[in-house]
Amino acid sequence: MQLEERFDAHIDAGDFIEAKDWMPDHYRKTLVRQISQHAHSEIVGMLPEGNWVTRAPTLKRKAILLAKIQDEAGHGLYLYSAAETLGTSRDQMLEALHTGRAKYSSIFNYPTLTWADMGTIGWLVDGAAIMNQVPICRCSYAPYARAMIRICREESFHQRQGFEALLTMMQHGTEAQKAMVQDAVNRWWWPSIMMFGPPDDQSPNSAQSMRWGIKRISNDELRAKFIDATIEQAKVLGVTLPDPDLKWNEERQHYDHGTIDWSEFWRVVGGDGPCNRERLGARVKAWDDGAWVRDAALAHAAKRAEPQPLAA
Amino acid sequence: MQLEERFDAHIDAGDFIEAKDWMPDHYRKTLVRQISQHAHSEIVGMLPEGNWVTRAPTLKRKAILLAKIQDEAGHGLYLYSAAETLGTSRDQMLEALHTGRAKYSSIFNYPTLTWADMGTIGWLVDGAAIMNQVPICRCSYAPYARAMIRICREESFHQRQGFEALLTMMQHGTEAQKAMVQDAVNRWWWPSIMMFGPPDDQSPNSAQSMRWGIKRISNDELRAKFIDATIEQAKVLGVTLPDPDLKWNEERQHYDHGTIDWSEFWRVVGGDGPCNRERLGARVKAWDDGAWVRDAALAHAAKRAEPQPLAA
Amino acid sequence: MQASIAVDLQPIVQYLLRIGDTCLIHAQRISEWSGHAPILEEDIAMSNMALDLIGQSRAVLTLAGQLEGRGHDEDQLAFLRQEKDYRNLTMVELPRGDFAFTVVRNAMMATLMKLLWERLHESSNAELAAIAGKAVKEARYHQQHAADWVVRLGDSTDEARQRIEKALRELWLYVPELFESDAIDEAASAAGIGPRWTDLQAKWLEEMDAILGEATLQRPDDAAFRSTGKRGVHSEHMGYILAEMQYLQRAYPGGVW
Amino acid sequence: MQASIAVDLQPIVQYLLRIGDTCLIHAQRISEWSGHAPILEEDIAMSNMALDLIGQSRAVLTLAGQLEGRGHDEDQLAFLRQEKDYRNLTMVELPRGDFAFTVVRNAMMATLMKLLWERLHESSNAELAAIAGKAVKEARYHQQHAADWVVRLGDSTDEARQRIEKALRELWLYVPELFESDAIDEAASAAGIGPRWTDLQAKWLEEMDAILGEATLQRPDDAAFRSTGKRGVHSEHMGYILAEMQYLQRAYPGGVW
Repeated sequence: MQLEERFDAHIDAGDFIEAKDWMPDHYRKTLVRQISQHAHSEIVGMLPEGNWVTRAPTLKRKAILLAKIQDEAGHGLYLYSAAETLGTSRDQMLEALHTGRAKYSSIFNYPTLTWADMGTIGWLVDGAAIMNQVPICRCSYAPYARAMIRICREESFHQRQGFEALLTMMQHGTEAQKAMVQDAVNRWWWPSIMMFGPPDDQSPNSAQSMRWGIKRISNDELRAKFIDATIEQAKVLGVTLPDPDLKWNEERQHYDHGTIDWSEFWRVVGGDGPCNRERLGARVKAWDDGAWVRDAALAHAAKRAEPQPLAA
Repeated sequence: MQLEERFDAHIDAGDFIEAKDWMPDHYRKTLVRQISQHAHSEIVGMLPEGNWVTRAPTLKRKAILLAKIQDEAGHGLYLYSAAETLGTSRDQMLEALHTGRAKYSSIFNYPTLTWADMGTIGWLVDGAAIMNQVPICRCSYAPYARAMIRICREESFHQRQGFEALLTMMQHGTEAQKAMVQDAVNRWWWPSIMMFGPPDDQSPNSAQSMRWGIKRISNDELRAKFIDATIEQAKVLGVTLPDPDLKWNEERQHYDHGTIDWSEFWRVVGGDGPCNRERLGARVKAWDDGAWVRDAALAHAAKRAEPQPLAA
Repeated sequence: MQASIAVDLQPIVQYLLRIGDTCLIHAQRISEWSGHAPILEEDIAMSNMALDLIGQSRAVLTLAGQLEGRGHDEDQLAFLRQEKDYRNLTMVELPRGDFAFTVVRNAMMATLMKLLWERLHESSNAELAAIAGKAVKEARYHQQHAADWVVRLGDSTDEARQRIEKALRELWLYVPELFESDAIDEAASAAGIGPRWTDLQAKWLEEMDAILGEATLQRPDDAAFRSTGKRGVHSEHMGYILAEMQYLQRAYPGGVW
Repeated sequence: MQASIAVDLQPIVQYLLRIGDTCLIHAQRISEWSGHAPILEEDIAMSNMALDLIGQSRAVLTLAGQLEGRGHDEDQLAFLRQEKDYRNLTMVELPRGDFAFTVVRNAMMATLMKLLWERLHESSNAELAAIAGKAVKEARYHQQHAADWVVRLGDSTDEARQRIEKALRELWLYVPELFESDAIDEAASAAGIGPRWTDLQAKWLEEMDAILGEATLQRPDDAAFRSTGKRGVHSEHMGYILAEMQYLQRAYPGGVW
């Protein structure tokens, strides 16, 4: 157990673990699960946004949305690469996604029903994602931490763009546009604060992840931080958050919020959210429809690797 | 040759030929070709109109368009039945359509690009079709003549509806709507007057068909009649027909018209019109996609025809 | 002029919009078959069914506009609302799918509508009762036609059976929404306008079981999934349906058609 | 406000609209791949290409609006014209098809655009020359990327080869439109704004032949079919593209986005 002791010592000292270093199996598995889940979230997350590219209302907004989706595909790529350093291939991870064994962020199982959903996803969903991800920039596994630094920088940019898109509509738009923004916020608020996961007392994997420096801050703590920050931003926007119980708690130095409907959360995680079947179906279809392309690329590479026959 | 003499005598006397009567092979073949081509035209003709059902601008117009398309499918059905009395099955005729051996009216190889195309097709295309078809109500082959009587009645109704739809836009619509109507008329005028076929001196099959009482009036004569009638209707509508050479010829007692671009006509007939590939492709796809349905219906009928096993 | 209209949220109007919108959006989907059906007889049948549904939608939307009292006619209601103000069942938004999907959906919807029209025929609103009297005959025919196909396809080849089972599995997810009760239903029921849809459930299941039984098919299990189109929260398909359906009204302000 | 705008028909404006609209509509089609590509790297590549094309379209439409002198900005031109006033090549309207169709179309279009931007870089209009200077680099990359795929798919498995041959056959029908000359081209050429597109044909064929040759593919025969999108008479696909693309601008009059 000398290896494990040395590993624990590294962790305790706040050192980073590199791919070549020894690590416990469970640490490796936990990381593969978390990183691939994060990668899958980027990939599946392209779908609800992709739904509005052809309908974006101006060319500037269309360009911003395309750039964002491109960034997300890029994040997926870094993250799959980071996970691959742990010995699992991208195809294996995708297989787990397509067969339903691997999860992705449940937030992407909600539909994008109006253009304002694009700004709202940027503001709330990316906002919550960043809150979750910034601590991972200090994650004990170095390749993951390095990927997250770059990702968080881009996500912050996306969040600001989303907020700005909403602000433009709220400050300069028509009444119909303002109502569209409020409607989007009403639909995305609760799913967004569920993104931090179940309450700490019901989060079984958290303790070990904390111990290993994979997770740094608890679900409830992150959620509180997010809510506090968002309430101030909502005031700037001029939208109402759909929770009448939000009020400042002097003692906790945080806002109190209303009861979260965890039965909805578990229903969506369990596969019965509004778009679970569509999202996974779209990914599986893209993969299956693309099989001949991947086969052809391999066949071509093999062909070109062979010595060419001489011309007659 | 007694049979042939008797047949000729019937024809000369203006009598009708019924399915059970003896007829020359060439008469039979000519009729199958013409009736099936007419049936195919009804079926293919559903496509350019079907293109606008989901986009019709009011519920009333949507209902009128759906009813018209339903009528056209019905016409296809009568006509296939009439042709079947001559000993060729519907499947054989469809096979000829799908493999490109059989023709359909070339007019349906033009795209429907605006809503005004719906009214214009009713007015001009159905108008020209009626002009072509009314004489066939007196065709020597009785089952065809009977089908045509019913079809012509419905076509007239369609033509009036098309005209009325255009008139509504021209009399009560906005400038943008009036421009839409004029644009549609500009695109459909020349193809419509080509619907009567090539000039008489270049129409090889006409003489025999005339002799047999399948065709009663020549291409150019029908075209002249159509142009004369349409010019008056265009005045009521307030649209300009896109031919600066249209002018009354006192001697002929018909309007003269500009030169028809017969090279375009032959290009479209030959398969290189704007939508030939799409139209035929859509029909073939519908047929191929529906193969399992037709197979299943046959299998079910066979199953139910067998004596059912006794319940255990 | 072609900006969206705001619709009154009074329960009776909402109750009628659920009916009128369901017919309308279902007609949009069915009409996609015109010219593309597996046999010519079905081109006719599908066009005819779409036509009946448009007729029903027109009558009900007109009545909804009258009861609303804001001067909205059938076309303003059909073409100028925002997505969230449509109240159709989510099931009718789903893409047309293959012919198996279409006939299973048609059987489910026609069975529902037949039962609904039967009850609406006794509505305290005479106008609605009259609409229902005509519509119920159409719905009976739609049900018979679709059920015949479900039976025909269900009890035939392996391919057809697989397709129809898949369609049934996918569509069954959207069934709970049909019978979910809420304040709108309660208000309509209390006013004698029409039944709570939940009261149609037992009979609907019985009739569907009869169809599925004859087709030698199993009724799928219920899932926890819940669609919500009736409350105005639609699937992602709806936006595309409306972009297409509303385009001319939006792009030609002040147009007369 | 969201009624359609009327566009000036002066040749130079039309010449620019052909470029800006072709980039725009092509971007619409390519962007349909975002999230649905065969491999993640192609999700990135397709999104990136769409983004470049949107950027090019914005620059050219803005310039077209300035030269037109009616105060139309990029968005009014992109979103508020009637179908017949769009001047894109018909080829870019065709549905995205499979990946073979997409890469063949991309190779054809990028080769055309690269050759066009090279010439526009010498335009008498300094603004257009500057736009072209940036765009030509992007088009070169697009061409390389698409050509690599044409070669990879053309010379690989039987299935891929069949698909790419089918795509090539279908797309080749739309090639003559690319190089058809008319008064608009002549005017642009006379003013030193840009080349007659017909003058690009020889080089385009040469580069395409090189790509097809490396892919071991045959150049298809020419047909008598002629598409006419460049003159504003589009395929039936265009109406659906615009209904979707323009929907928000049409449905939210006076909106600020």
